[in-house]
Amino acid sequence: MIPKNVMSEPSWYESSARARIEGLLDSGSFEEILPPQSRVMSPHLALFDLPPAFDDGMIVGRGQIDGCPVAVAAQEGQFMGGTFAEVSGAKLVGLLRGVAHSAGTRQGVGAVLLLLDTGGVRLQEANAGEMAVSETIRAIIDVRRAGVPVIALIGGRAGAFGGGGLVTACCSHVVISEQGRISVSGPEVIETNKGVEEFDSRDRALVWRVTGGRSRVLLGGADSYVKGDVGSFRKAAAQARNSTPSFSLETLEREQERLTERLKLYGSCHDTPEIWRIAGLPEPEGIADMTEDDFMSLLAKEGLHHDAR
Amino acid sequence: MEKFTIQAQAKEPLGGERSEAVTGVVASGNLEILFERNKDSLVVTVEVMTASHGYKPVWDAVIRDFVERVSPGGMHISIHDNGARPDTVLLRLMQGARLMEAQS
Amino acid sequence: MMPDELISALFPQGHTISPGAENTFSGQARVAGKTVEVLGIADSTPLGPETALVLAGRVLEIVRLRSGAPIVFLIDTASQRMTRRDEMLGLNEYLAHLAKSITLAGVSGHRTVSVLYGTAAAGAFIATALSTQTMVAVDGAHPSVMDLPSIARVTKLPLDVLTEKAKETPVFAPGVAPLAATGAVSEVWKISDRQCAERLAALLAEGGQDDADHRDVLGASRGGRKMAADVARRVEAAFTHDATVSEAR
Amino acid sequence: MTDWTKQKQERARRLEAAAPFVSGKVVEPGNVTALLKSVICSEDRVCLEGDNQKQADFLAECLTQVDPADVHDLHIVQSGLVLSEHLDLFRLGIARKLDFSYSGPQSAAIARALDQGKIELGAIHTYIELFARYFVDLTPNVSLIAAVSADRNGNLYTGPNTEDTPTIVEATAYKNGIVIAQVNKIVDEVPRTDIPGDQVDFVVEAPRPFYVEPLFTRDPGAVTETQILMAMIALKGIYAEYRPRRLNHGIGFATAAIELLLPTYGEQLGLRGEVATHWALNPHPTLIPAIESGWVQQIHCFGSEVGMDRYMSARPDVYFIGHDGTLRSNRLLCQNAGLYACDMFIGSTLQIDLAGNSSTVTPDRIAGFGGAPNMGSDAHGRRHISDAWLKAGREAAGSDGPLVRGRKLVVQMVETFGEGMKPAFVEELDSIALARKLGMPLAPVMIFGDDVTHIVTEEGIANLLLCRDADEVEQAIRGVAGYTPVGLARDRAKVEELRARGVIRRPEDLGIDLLQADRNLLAARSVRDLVTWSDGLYAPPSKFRNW
Repeated sequence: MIPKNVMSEPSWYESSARARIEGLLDSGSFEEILPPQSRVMSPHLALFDLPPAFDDGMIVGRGQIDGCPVAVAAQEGQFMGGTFAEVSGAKLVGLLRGVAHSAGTRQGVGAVLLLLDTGGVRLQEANAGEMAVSETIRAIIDVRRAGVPVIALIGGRAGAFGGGGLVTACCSHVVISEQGRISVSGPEVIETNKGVEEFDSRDRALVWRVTGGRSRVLLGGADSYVKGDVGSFRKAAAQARNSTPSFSLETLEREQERLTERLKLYGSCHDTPEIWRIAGLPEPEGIADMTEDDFMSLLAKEGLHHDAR
Repeated sequence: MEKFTIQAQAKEPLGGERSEAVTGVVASGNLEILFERNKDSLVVTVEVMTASHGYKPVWDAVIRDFVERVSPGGMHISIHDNGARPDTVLLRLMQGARLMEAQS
Repeated sequence: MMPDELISALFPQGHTISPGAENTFSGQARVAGKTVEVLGIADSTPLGPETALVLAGRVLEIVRLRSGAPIVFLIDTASQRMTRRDEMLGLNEYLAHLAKSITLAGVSGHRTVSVLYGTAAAGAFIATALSTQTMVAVDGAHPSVMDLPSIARVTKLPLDVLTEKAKETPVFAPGVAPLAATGAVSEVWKISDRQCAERLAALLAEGGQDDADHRDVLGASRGGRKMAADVARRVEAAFTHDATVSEAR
Repeated sequence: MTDWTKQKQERARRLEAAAPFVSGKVVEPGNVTALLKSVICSEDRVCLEGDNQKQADFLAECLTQVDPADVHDLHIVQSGLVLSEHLDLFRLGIARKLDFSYSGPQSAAIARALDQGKIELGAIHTYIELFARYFVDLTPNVSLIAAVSADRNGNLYTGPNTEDTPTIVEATAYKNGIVIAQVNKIVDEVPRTDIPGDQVDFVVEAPRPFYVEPLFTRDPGAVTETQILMAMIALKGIYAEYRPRRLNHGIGFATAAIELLLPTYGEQLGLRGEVATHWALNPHPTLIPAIESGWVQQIHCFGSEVGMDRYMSARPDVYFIGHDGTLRSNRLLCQNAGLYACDMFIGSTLQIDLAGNSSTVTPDRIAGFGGAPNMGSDAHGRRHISDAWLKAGREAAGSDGPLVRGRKLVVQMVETFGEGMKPAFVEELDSIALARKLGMPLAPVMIFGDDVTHIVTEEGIANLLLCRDADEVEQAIRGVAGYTPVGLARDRAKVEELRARGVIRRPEDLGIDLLQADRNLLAARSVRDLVTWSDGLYAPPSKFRNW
């Protein structure tokens, strides 16, 4: 018998990208575009003697949540680290362009769900991957301008690093779990470049204090915090779908204000407990070790205060 | 990459309605398998692309056992392998066959 | 330090560009008789939250004025700043905010052009030069995603093997030529040609074009990204025509 | 006239030489190297306490700093040779001869040092053997040990990681040796006296707490479907068949999977209270769900485990807890318990040959033995009975009667292929080639084939108790060796015959569907889940966190 507070449902962190889509959408509603049998694969991996994936680690298509149409893109974090690359990136960009262009038509959808799980750009095709990130960002903005929310769901093994971190922060709503991580340079990269004194990547508690789900949602880098089961992600996605997004000068001015304020308040802090102390949270040292239920009631009490992304 | 194709004759066609299914992912020590259905055939075709060189005899043995256990007649099976061990290969093949046997 | 030589070459009709906070500079210049806004980052400065806010703040001010003036970005940054503190504060949000601000300017009637005159890498490259509608590379430009030694470390390939492979494909090698091939860099200028001002004027005159992002098409025509444009087009077409597909099922 | 007090006089001489560097029993950290030089003589037998868990690492560092011109050719006698400083002693010429049990992280360095002639190897022992020899012919002249705290009289609190200390001190102190302890803190009063002060000569407050390796923490997140399948096979084919109540588990992922399946699959099989109630076992975090679900009545521990202390203190009905409220572990006593009082040992290995001999030695690594050979051997001195023990004995004898004694169940769990596609089943153990190369008369074998009762792989169980000759053993082993060369070379007809007799049992013979092996069967799928199960009492080391 597994007690109630131990998760026994399918875990987002452990699931494959396909299993996440399966659990996220109404059963049987997913229609994949360029599915595995169409074999649209990376032309570059052979040069490195690496096996390709039938879907290049990016699954895109449309489906429904509670009967409402949505577009979905999911990165497979276990394949090449869920990286942005030529084909995988183009699939995502194409989907976003399709959403933007079909907004308001019969083919329009109510939201885009981005199941990011990525270490960033796939270095074997670095330039194409970098371009894919940039094109994705531009396409996300077009989707948002067309009035369709873009919701990032973060809780996979690879997190959302590098360009994935930038893409996340361009979405209109970010859902994250405790295991989720968002960052630009990964801890290993910082350690390699700046030394272990700057960032000890093996101190995983530190890694999560800096990049992890709880810190991100408390600081405003994410908008919803969920338990790590697939069902909770589905619920959060369904709710976020109804949030009306806006993307305008005013949005970014408010974001400018929000980010300026953050830098002013916390710019001299070295670790997140210092931030939580300034922010007046109870037991700043114990945030990471609270139970999920306690953390969520803390969040509910503190309220989530970011209106601009 | 090493590439080869293994063919076998099954006793019966694989049941079920699904026209295709995927199991596994191309992660280290894992593999991805795409099943496609070729109706009215008892032939099993397995196309392997693998990062581990020199294991064709092991693949032959695994696929022989798989065909014996499941009788996956009419299956066209494509594999991208990233160094999966034989037991993982067999497990994924069985998982794929189970998916294909689903009624819709 | 401001890139004076570049600034004189681009704006011979005069400018009011002056240094600002966090190794940035900004001001206005005259190009073909019209006012353009100029914004820049100098000295290969790694892009941290402070610099990103200064640049984004200025961009938003310009958009707020509704002048429709073109914005020219002169870029010499490094990669994003690599510190634990910056990541803790949400560097991804700061960089994304800059990318969004520049993109917003582009879709709000401002022609946006970046002139890369130094280094730009990884996230900083995305948040600056790659966020404008058009990127130009001039003398000294060295764009990259990651340097080859670091790529060698991650891919576990010997550097000489990697260097050899880089000759076969522009898809991962650093530098202007490979990035031009993938569609990132539109044009490559030489200051010594004395044609920069003219070419800039021509680029800015192209304003009013459609908002669409054609870099993948450019990459395909130059052979640096043969598949991206086609794949994106196929997905988009399938998505917008999906209803008929699902009826057929 | 024979002088019968030479050792006593020598001890007095050394203590005299130490006097300038000490104040009572207390030594300042800066004086330790000088102290060591004054109390250690060349060719002494020295135990520098280090096992597979705790390390007297500060004293080790100090010992490497003595001048080899002053102190050389030491004979190191200790269970674990796991710090780089331990190897430095040989590299620098401070030490020459070695008798040990376990090397873990230094296994490659030891193999190199042996090959280069830097180490003169006495023997690789099991723990109890080495401890036994402490009292016969390997008694230390000087022991350098580690404890949590000391008072000024030398009374030591060794805390949850007591481990080897009482045994080492007993052998040294009562044979005129000298005992020096590094402690994390010198206090006015120790919370409990694990070692009485009159057995301890000197104490030093080390600049940092002694190192402890979290050796027994297995991240449930890394348990694979194959390991889950093997765990299901073991639970249904062995636990449910023999009902062993008293047992020891190895530290591999397959046994961790068993621990994590007890509250789920084990519960479905109705085994709670019937099996695995009493343990000789380190504090495995993966056993927390089974403990919390009421499976476990009692556990005695060899040592402690990083992060488990608060949990164990809160479960004194299960663990051995001092009156001070913290765990007391003892490696010698727990090893003895594992040898004599357990009905089953189940653990993993790296290589198995056609006779069932197993070894963790690879051509360039000597990992040593640790406890597995004692846990994993039939104790011929055992006389008390249990159902599991008798059933195994009768299967082995093929008969029943007043003179048919029982057998300990010794189960080896291996995946047919290890890391890097290395086959676990081999025609000849790598350790034999190594022994040849190093001129060792006896190849290092972890568990001899004649002690092994069952081999479990993802292909099924080979019950060696039911094999009647060497050929049957070989075919039974080939029959579960999967797609390894050894497995592919099986006599298929013979294997089918063995299967018909129940010597080999496949998952389907046990009613286990391959596709049932799913990570959702695990009672905990992450270290975070273990923390939740423990009600927040388990505090895992940072490297195991993903939150």
